[in-house]
Amino acid sequence: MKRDELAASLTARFGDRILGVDAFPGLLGRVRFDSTIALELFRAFRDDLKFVHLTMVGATDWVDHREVFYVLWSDADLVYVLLSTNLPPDAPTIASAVPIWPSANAHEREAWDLVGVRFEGHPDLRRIFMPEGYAYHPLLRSFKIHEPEDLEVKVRSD
Amino acid sequence: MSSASLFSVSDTIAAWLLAHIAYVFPPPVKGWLTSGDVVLGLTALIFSAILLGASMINVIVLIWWERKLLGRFMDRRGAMHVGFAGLLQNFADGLKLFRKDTVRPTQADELGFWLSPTAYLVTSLVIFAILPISTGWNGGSLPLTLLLALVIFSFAPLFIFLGAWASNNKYALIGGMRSAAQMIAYEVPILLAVVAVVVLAGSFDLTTIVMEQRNYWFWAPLFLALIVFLTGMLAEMERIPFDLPEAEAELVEGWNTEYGGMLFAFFMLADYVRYLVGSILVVLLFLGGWTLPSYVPSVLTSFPLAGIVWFMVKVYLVFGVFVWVRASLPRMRTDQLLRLGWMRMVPLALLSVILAALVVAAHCLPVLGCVPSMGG
Amino acid sequence: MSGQVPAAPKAGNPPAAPAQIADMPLEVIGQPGVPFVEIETLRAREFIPAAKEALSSLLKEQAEGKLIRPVFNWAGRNSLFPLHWGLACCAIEFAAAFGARWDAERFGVVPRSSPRQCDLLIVNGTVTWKVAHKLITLYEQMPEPKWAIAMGNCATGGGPFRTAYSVVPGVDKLIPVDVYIAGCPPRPENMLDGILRLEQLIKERGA
Amino acid sequence: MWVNMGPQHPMTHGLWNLRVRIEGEIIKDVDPEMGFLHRGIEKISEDRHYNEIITLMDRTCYVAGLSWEHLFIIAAEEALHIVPPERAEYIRVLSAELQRIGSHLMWYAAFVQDLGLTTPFLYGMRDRDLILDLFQTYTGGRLTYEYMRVGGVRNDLPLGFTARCRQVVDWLMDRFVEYDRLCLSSTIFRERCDGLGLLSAEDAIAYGVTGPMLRSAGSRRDLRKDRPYSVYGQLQFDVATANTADVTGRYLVRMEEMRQAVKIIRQCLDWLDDNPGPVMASQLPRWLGAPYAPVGNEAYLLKRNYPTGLGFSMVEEPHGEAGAYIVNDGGEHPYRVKFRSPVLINIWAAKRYLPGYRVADIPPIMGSVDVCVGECDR
Amino acid sequence: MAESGAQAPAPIPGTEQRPLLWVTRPLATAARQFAKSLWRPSTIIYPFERLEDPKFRGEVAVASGKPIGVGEIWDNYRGVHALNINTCISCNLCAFSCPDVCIEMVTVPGGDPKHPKKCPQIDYGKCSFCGFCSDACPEGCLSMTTRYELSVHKREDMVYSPARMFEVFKSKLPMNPIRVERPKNEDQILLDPPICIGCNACSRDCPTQCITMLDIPKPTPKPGEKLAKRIWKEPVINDSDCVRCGTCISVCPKDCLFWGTRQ
Repeated sequence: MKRDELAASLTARFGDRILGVDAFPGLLGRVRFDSTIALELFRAFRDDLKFVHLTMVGATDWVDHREVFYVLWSDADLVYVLLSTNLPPDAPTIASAVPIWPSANAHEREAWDLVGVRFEGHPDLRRIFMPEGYAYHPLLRSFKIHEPEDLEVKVRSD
Repeated sequence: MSSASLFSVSDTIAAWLLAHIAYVFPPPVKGWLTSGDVVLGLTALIFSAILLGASMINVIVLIWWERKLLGRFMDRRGAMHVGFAGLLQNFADGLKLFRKDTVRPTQADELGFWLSPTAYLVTSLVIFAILPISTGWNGGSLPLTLLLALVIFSFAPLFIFLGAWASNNKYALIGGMRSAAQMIAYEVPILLAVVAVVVLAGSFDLTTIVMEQRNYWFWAPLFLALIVFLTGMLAEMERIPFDLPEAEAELVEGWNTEYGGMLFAFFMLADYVRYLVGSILVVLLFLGGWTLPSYVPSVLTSFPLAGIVWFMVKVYLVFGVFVWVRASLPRMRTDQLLRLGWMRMVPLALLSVILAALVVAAHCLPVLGCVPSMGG
Repeated sequence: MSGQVPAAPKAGNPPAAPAQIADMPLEVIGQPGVPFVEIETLRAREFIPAAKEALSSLLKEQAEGKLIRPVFNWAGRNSLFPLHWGLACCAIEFAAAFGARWDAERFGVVPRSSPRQCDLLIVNGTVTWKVAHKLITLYEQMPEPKWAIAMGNCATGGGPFRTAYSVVPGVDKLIPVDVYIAGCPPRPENMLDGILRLEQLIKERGA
Repeated sequence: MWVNMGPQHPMTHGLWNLRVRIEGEIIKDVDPEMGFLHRGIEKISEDRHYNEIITLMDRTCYVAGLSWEHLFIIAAEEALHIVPPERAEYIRVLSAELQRIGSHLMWYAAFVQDLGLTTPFLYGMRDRDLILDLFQTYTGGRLTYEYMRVGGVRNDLPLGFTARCRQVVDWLMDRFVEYDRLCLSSTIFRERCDGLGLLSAEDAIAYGVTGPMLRSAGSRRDLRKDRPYSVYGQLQFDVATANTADVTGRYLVRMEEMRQAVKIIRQCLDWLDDNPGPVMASQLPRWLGAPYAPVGNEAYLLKRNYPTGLGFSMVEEPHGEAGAYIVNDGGEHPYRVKFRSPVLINIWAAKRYLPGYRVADIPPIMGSVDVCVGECDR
Repeated sequence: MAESGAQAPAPIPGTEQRPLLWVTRPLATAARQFAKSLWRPSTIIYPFERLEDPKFRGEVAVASGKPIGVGEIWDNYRGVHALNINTCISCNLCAFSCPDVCIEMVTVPGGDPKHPKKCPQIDYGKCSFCGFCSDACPEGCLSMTTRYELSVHKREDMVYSPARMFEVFKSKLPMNPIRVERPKNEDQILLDPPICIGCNACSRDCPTQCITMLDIPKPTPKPGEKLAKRIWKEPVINDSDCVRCGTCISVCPKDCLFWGTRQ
């Protein structure tokens, strides 16, 4: 499958909800889509395009939006494809991919824990790494880690 | 074979002691002190002390022996820096555990928590009183020594389960239950294997059983019974293919998870006492005890205490087999263990009983020449 | 022999003797006029704690002596059982030290899985805040006398991760540490060197 | 009844907690609890120069440090538009395959110890030390190597290394036979492992399980074949598979993978003997970090054009398929680094392959997953 | 059985060994190892024998006496640092390159009072032994040795002062023989001439003394134009001596020096 074919078939099906299919080094492409069609798009990718393997779900905190990306693998074509969508930073919510790929469970919990993206329909959206009740989402850019000097224990020999 | 026996040695010591003590007392007390009853009482005390000391030292050396052997199986050295070749390592461990604080969890049952390690150790030690080490070197010679030894040997699950329950810990409780189930299950094949020996020897007395092996050791005709007995002993001793109660990977330390300090040392000691008893039983029942085959040159059998020396050599070698098994086999699962016990070991043991009966019958057939002393 | 086993005072009786003894300073116990235990006030249930107290104080008195103390010191320093607990990278080198090439068992160092049977806590890796209270619990479950070794830089001072939001910058903020081993991770020899140094420390300071 | 197994439990081999709901001895439900070793590596990486992140990669997965370095380096080079010389690629593949053997030996040691068999633990650690000695020869570290750099590797192999490496792998080939004798030939081992932890290929794919666990179910999925990265396309090897989908199958797959790794290593050594050359790309920007000191300040930042880019790489790591996703927004530090840990997903799928078995089966099943908590929690 | 048991365990392809008589094969394997390691197991008796000893130099007798292993592994090991104070030029590059911020430059005796000599002090409680500092050292005076024993009672003892590292240097331990060659096509330090005020700060602080201030002609002001208030000198950098430590850039008050490639 080529990137053009992918773009054509997706556009034919979803119209302008597909915001673009960009080139991406080493991958089939990077599909930018509107977050409202998430579930239908996932289903199309799994059932029609045979991207059976969900490899990665992650999120990036940009200045004005939060990007959620999915990496899929097709056993038939032996390619990866990256889906990406932008969410508003104040209420980042997207439909969960767990009904499509059960493996999204842990990935989405991690994305919620670290970047604070809420996945609707996730069966068990708890924090996975940080303890329950932790107040922050550490991978947000606004969350600053300690400077090394903050923790400096001034020890000196001789 | 030396003519001295443990009883005569302690009798001599007691008489000597009492004679010297009585020297300072006026005649009536002196007469009472040197009377037979008092001497006998002191004899019993000294006898027990010697037995206890010897068995404890043996147990500790046994731990060292296992560590060194296991090290070689694993291509390493084992304890070697404390004392010569690590001989003092286990004394250090014991002293340290004695010194260590013993913590009882607040939720634990107090009486059971304290009682079970002690009782476990004591009941394990009691068996030494009736095990013959060499001619005359045993405490009591009863007609049913073997049965008594096995009965005391099988007290253990009671105390293990008590200790496990008392420590109020999930892992310990599961370990204790597994331990009880396993020990009870393996009583049957062990006893059946013993029956084969008894059929061949015609006696329940361990001394008699050993003396009956003067022509040939019983492992040759009763190889099946030996295998069954070794397997059953491994299960009774909770050693590695059958160490489910202490299965480290699933139950942290098994039934002694909550025990530390001296109580843990008691458990460890009692375990090794049981290993020692098991090895001794194997030697007594199947490997001819303190006797050696007649073709062995008499130089090797005529020095003083030769019986004990050869007996201990055999015991340590048998324990070496246990260590070898530990070094090369993984642990079984409970259901597999029970299935092995009931479906494999019991039939094998029954078969060996039949074999033993056939051997006895063969001895008694006139064609082959009846050997009356075989007890048939 | 701490307050784990408190002797419950019976109603109507004066406060039981063991409780008093537990409160007394050690120097007072055993002096003339101060009984070990008042036998009359003992009930069966109170016997074991009281006997334990008496025995332990006796032992401590004895341990003051010139003969007993070196023996126990020797025993204590030559049989250190570390807790079988792997945190991070250093745990791999910790395991390698028990492998065939270095064989830490030569020094009598045998890892045990239950903290009750251990006297050495080797913190071999990064301690996060999520696991910090479990570490403290494990350390408290170990009976006295006990020691702790901070193995590797993460345990010593957070290591490369000390700037992170989830990492305790140094385990000595949680438990007292006797020996620090530097390295990232330390070689098995380095770990053995740390254990030998701890033995030296015990020899000098006493158990 | 919910039973906690962990975080201090001999079964876990690290810091994680397996909550198990049992009825009698039968497991009804499990809930793995992770995060006890979450060290914020992705966050720290955002504050580091590219080459300085490599020091974190060694510690992310502490039994397969070089594999993770390789993973990060591929993604970083893609994001920074740097092409390494071919000799460096071969050295990286050689390192990754040696690391695969080392990691599998560590797994073997830990897994068989879970079954109560302590001897192979010693054998595995002993033979792994030989691999670590090789690493120490050319990287200078035993467990944390800091060897690969963006644009190549730190140094070339020392003289005589290839001969010594051949000697070691020849010796290891004999040891693999010994391992099989200790485990596969033992009835008790087979009874403990056969038919445990069944996970069919369909389930494995649906639950995202990768690596030896997937290949033990008959799937031939191996990124080294399917999507040849680095120079794997030029090397001859087979994909190790089994069709039992159980613990024994995973054992067989890992043993066969070690033999295939030896095959790859021999080819790499032959190539390296014949083709000397540079191991570091030229024209590297100094702000990458070591071996240059990344001296930067505002003036430096302002007067320089940085390339921007996205990097994505997937690597067949000893535990499974690891991934890295790097956003380079034109700065000295990456804007976002995201890693995919195979172990996290493999553990999480315990919800699928653990229920129905007994408590005593947990150690062999979870042992066959090959848990490395460092990369799981990151 | 598990509910996920979609595949029954099928016979495994014939590469592996089948069990023979229950457990005889593992028993025999263990016994063979026992016989092999009876005389000399592969253990190294650590405090008395060391892997870096000359007797293990050629080959490490691990694995039951069979000589295999890695010989000169020790020279390349990254252990405690050795510092040659005499050749250290206080360029700060080691501190800059440290990813763990464990190097602090401290004053050592020997410098002139205006410009105190600063040498690295390393806190081994933070150091991750990555070797970046010795790679970055332009003079080769900071290198890593094979000493690895670093256990202390007190946290403070982990800090190695320059003097202590100089002692390590004097003990003649093997140091990393594999060194990374300095890059040939590094960025250079360039000057933005209109901004420069000729203040001499860069030349004064340059650790290698490779910056010389050269006079430049003072332009004649056109009528009405005001000349900048500056000293009419400009730094000229001797590229072959420059170690690219960036000290000049950081001390420049006007930010007129920057990294770049000269066309």
